[in-house]
Amino acid sequence: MSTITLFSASDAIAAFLLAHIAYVFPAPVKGWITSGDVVLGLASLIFGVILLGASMINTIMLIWWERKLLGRFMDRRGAMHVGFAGLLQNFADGLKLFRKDTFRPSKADSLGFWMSPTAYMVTSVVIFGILPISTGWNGGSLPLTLLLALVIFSFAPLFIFLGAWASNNKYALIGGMRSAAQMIAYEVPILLAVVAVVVLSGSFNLTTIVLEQRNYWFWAPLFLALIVFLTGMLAEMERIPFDLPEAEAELVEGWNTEYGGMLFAFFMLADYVRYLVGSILVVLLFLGGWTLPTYVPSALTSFPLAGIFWFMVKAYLVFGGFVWVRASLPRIRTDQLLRLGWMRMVPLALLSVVLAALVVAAHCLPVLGCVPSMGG
Amino acid sequence: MSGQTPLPAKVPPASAGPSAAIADMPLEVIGQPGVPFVEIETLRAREFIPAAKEALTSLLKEQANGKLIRPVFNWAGRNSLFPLHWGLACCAIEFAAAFGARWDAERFGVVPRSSPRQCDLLIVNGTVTWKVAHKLIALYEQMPEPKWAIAMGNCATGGGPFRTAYSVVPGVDKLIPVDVYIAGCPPRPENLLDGILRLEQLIKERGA
Amino acid sequence: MAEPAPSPPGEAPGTEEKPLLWVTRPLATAARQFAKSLWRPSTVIYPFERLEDPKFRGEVAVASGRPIGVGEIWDNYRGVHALNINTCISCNLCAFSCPDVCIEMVTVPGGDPKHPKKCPQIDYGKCSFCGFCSDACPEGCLSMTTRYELTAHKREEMVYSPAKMFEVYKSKLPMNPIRVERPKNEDQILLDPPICIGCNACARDCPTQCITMLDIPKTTPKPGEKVPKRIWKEPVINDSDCVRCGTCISVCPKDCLFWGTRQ
Amino acid sequence: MSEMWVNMGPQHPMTHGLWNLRVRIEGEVIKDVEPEMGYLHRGIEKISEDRHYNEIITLMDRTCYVAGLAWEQLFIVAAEQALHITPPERAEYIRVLSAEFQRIASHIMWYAAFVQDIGLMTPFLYGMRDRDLILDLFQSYTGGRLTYEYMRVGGVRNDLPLGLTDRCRKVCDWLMDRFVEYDRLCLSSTPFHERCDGLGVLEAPEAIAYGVTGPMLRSAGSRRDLRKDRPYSVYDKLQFDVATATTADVTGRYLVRMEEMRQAVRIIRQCLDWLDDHPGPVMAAQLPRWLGAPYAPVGNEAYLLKRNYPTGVGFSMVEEPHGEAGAYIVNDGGEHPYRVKFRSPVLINIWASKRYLPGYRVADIPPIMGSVDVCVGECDR
Amino acid sequence: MKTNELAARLTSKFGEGILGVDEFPGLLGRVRFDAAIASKLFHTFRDDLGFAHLTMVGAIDWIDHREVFYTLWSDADRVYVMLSANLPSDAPTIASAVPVWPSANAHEREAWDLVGIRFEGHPDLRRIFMPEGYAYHPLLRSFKIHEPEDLEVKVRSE
Repeated sequence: MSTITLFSASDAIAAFLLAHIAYVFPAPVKGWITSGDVVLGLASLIFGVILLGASMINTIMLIWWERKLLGRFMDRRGAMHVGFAGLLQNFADGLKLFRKDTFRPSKADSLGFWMSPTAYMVTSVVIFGILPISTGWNGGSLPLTLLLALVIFSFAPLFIFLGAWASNNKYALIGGMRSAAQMIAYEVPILLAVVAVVVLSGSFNLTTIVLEQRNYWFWAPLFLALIVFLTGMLAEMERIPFDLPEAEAELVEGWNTEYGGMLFAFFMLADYVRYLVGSILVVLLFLGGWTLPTYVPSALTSFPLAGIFWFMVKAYLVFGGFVWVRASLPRIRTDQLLRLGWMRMVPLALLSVVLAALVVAAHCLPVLGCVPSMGG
Repeated sequence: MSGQTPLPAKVPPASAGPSAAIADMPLEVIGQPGVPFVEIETLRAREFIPAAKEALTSLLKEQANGKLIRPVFNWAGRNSLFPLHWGLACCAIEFAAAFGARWDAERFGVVPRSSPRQCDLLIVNGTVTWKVAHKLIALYEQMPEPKWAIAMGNCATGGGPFRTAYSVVPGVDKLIPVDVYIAGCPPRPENLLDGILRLEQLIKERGA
Repeated sequence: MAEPAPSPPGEAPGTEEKPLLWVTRPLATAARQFAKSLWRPSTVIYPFERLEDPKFRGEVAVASGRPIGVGEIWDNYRGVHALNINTCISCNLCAFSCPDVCIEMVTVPGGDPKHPKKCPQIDYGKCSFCGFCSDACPEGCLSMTTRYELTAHKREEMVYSPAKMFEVYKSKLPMNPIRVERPKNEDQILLDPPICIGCNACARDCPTQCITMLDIPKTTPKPGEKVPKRIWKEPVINDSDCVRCGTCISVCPKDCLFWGTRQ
Repeated sequence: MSEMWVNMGPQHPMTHGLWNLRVRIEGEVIKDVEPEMGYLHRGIEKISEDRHYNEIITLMDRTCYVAGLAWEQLFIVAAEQALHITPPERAEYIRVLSAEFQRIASHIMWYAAFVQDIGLMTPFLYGMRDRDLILDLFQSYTGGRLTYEYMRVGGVRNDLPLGLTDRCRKVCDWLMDRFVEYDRLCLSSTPFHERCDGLGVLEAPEAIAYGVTGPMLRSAGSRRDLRKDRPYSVYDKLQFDVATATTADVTGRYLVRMEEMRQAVRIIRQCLDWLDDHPGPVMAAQLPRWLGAPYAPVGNEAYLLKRNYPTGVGFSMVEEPHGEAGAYIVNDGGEHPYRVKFRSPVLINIWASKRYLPGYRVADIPPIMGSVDVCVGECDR
Repeated sequence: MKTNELAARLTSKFGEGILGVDEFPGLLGRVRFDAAIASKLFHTFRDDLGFAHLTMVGAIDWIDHREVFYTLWSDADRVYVMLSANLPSDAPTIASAVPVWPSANAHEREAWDLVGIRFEGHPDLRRIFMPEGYAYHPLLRSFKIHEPEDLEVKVRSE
């Protein structure tokens, strides 16, 4: 395969590095160092570091993007004085938070208090790692990537609730409970919407799902599922109008009330990684991933890293849509949120599954002359 | 797919060492049994290790002098001041106006947070009474280091028009250390921004 | 108790707003604002642009989408005080009229040793910028400028000495132009002649020098009464020059001066 | 979860100021509330006893910092009654103009804070932006953005500058457009109605029993407005309607305030027309200087000695943006009032939360308390 | 209703308890009453005369005695009336108006806090503005405002 993939690139880097490091060691060690296992190990490490770095930089750019967009929605400018157009603002924020005192309230549970932000962060980054972003950037091309991503995505309430309970604060506890209830409630419609996509594409592998969208993107036939998925994602991501766990007006800062410094930065970054992951999932499942429609001139799709570029443009635009919603809607209440989830979203999602099945059936009808696109 | 991509069998010695002999030698030969250990590599190692050591020492020295990482953190700290979202009295309205569309304090990275754990700037925007004084101190103590305090307006600075009253603390500097005072009753939002810029200057000079 | 009645119709449309397709209208409103503020949000980039700049006034501001210039008639703003030391007459009126008692009269060089020249020193940690002092200043030497930035690292820096305020004056900032008219029927300072001992204290301390001690022909002493061996003098106050500061009343040892209206 | 007491305040985003709402909750349902005040008690009534009448005006701006001119008017009406002074008519019109602009500014401030409570962030900035225009107008003739020190016993400090009325008209037109935008962002959105409809219901008889006034009372259908019922200043010469709603809930209060802003624009336009046609003095002609002059060197004790002071009492109730504010001034014949007593509508409106909060959920506290329009400065004084 | 009508009605009902009904600028009148009949008078005003709204309760310290005043609003007559009672300085006690008008709750707590009037029958007569345990009633004339310098000394010593 001639294309450079992320893993082959990190492999090359590892081999290159090891070959040079090997200079300074005597022969037996040298031989071991340049052997395949070590190269593979180092390559995995580099692979991980690249993913981590990419997720962090993307996250920070996402925060910048949200602040600038939100500023324009609000008739103001947003961060603009630190770095060009405020690009360095979030790096400053991050560095500052890492340097600040990190302390645990005296009555908080030590293990839970320290563990939950770390675990929340790790799981969020892992999802980013396994999602394909282009044909080359393909972390875990497992047959069931989609399921794996959603499973890890739903770990979050556990850690949030753990952290909220451990901080021994009433606001945090209420926020954690709301968060858990809300995330669990919206798993169902999200999964049903995903089932619609799976029915249409016939695979749980995200790469296959993207490739299945070469003729048409799935948002058109599965518009209902897209709506359900977007709503569910808003709820899973705890953004306005569903940001009840962090509802500032009643619960100070929600479940991270007692967190400060680095741990707060972990929560914040992990949140934005989740926003990124949510946007990426929307792009993968409904907006054709890294592909562009065929009528787009090939000059736009043939430059290096074009796949990643267009994918990120789509993901940031989707996130811009989330920001738009945040700028214009109020927060709703827990009971209304749950009612919306169970009474509206689940039936809609079921309906969209039926629609997807109908579309597949239409494909199979020889009358229409379409080729069934099952398999993969 | 990429996950199953086999290891590249041969890595071409694209940019090899300085020695021509080494550069010409195929890479996998080095370190194979039977190939003699080349003296020049040892020399390179001997050169490399003290050089690396020296570089590391100088780095550590610079770090100890506060020239390496501290300026970066200082830059970060002064450019992202999170004030506590707390309105005391009249100045709180101008405090809010400073975050409104016209002045937009977020341009400087000033974002109010509601929880003192996540803040590093306490803007005392209004009259402090004895009844709330201990709560103010508690909030200040809940903020993690490094932290700063701004006394915004006359009431926080010196009690203002109410300093003769029985219930008012005549100046918040009696309770917590104040870094910057802002005059005005209430100060214009520009004045608040000016105070924040002045605090940034102070952090830059004083280091923190 | 009044019985419930429906809300009367307002003048403007918009009160009948009803939800349309859940959330479309708020989304559209936000998007419209987004498009409007894409190129020029209403933010004033403060340290680089200032509201009192000409670009935020008048027609220029209107052209950029605002209904009125943001900094219209900025000169009326009550900011930091400017003091013209040269014309200050040390009348204490500013200190007396200050509701927050933040003005202290301090000695400045320039007076004679007997009557040191005193000018106001303002503690901005107490001043509430009400403008009573500049309204009260009879000579117009203490006025408020449009300067609003005043920050300090130390509490002591918040105290502005006369010299510091003179520097503000010399920086030629626009002054607050509104002058308050004096009322037509001001109270005057009257004398209770029988009590006056002619001690000259009032004339000595009068900041405007509007009190002159004039010889008063005393009535013929009654037989047996001792006539003091000195010239009787009585203060005569020039009403047009008097600034009504009340200094003479406070220095009068015999309390023979009082407020009133001359018939 | 069993019952527990939660302290909301004094540092809490919901409170909009320094007060503490202690809430007893069971799960998420409110069982009982206990408002705690006094965190901003600045002893204004006591300080006023040692201040000259004109000096108390500087305190009035700070008593209610979102409606300074309304409180100045409240005090001035009572003080003029206590001192037997009649201001010129032009001054009265300027006062009404200022008070109505202040009403709009205060309601916009309320709107900005309220929508933030229910999670809408954008209108907060729109509100602050539009309020700044009104503050610009205030600054152009009073010299202050928030603390004006403009009204004096016997009139106002200075006349309106040239061209101000035109600018006021432009701002009025602009504001009328913005009100439509506010409604689009709130009334047109289903989540807003889901969040606010039927919350914090306080029917009129209970509202009156609990002393609740202002938009909260009018939202229950009562047509009570002191500007109509007991006209002070020149309100009897102006045309306007009393804004009411029938639902007595959060949405009703929203509707009442929005309509009040439109009515205030209507009043302002009438005032502007009158002011254009009737130039004249803005300060009463026959004023002893110590009393009614724009300034008085009252720090000098000698200045105040040996004068003949009138005696009297002054009582005024004013329809302030938050509700009915009252002032009672006892003048026993001195340079200072003997006793000044203010009635704060906010104190009572918050106090009645014991009646209208229990039964709802914790998530409903921000919209309900936000709809009260809390200004702690005047509540604690 | 006119002031003299009110006076006639009240005097016929309470007799000695009403000490006088004065003209008061801008109000229907000021009813001076004996503190002993307070509770009955409140009921009369609310039930018979239609003053459903209690707007203000305040107190004045006249050094030799203290005065409590209530202002009431009638929706039907659109008029305010003021009730006032003199209480002795050493035992300033009067019946609470809370059973009649619940809105009196906060007002009476304020009057207790600042002027030291005791309202009997008040459900929860605590300080409202000053912290619990504060020793003074600040609006009494005997309570002098601190000089700020005194306070600074106090702060430093703490």
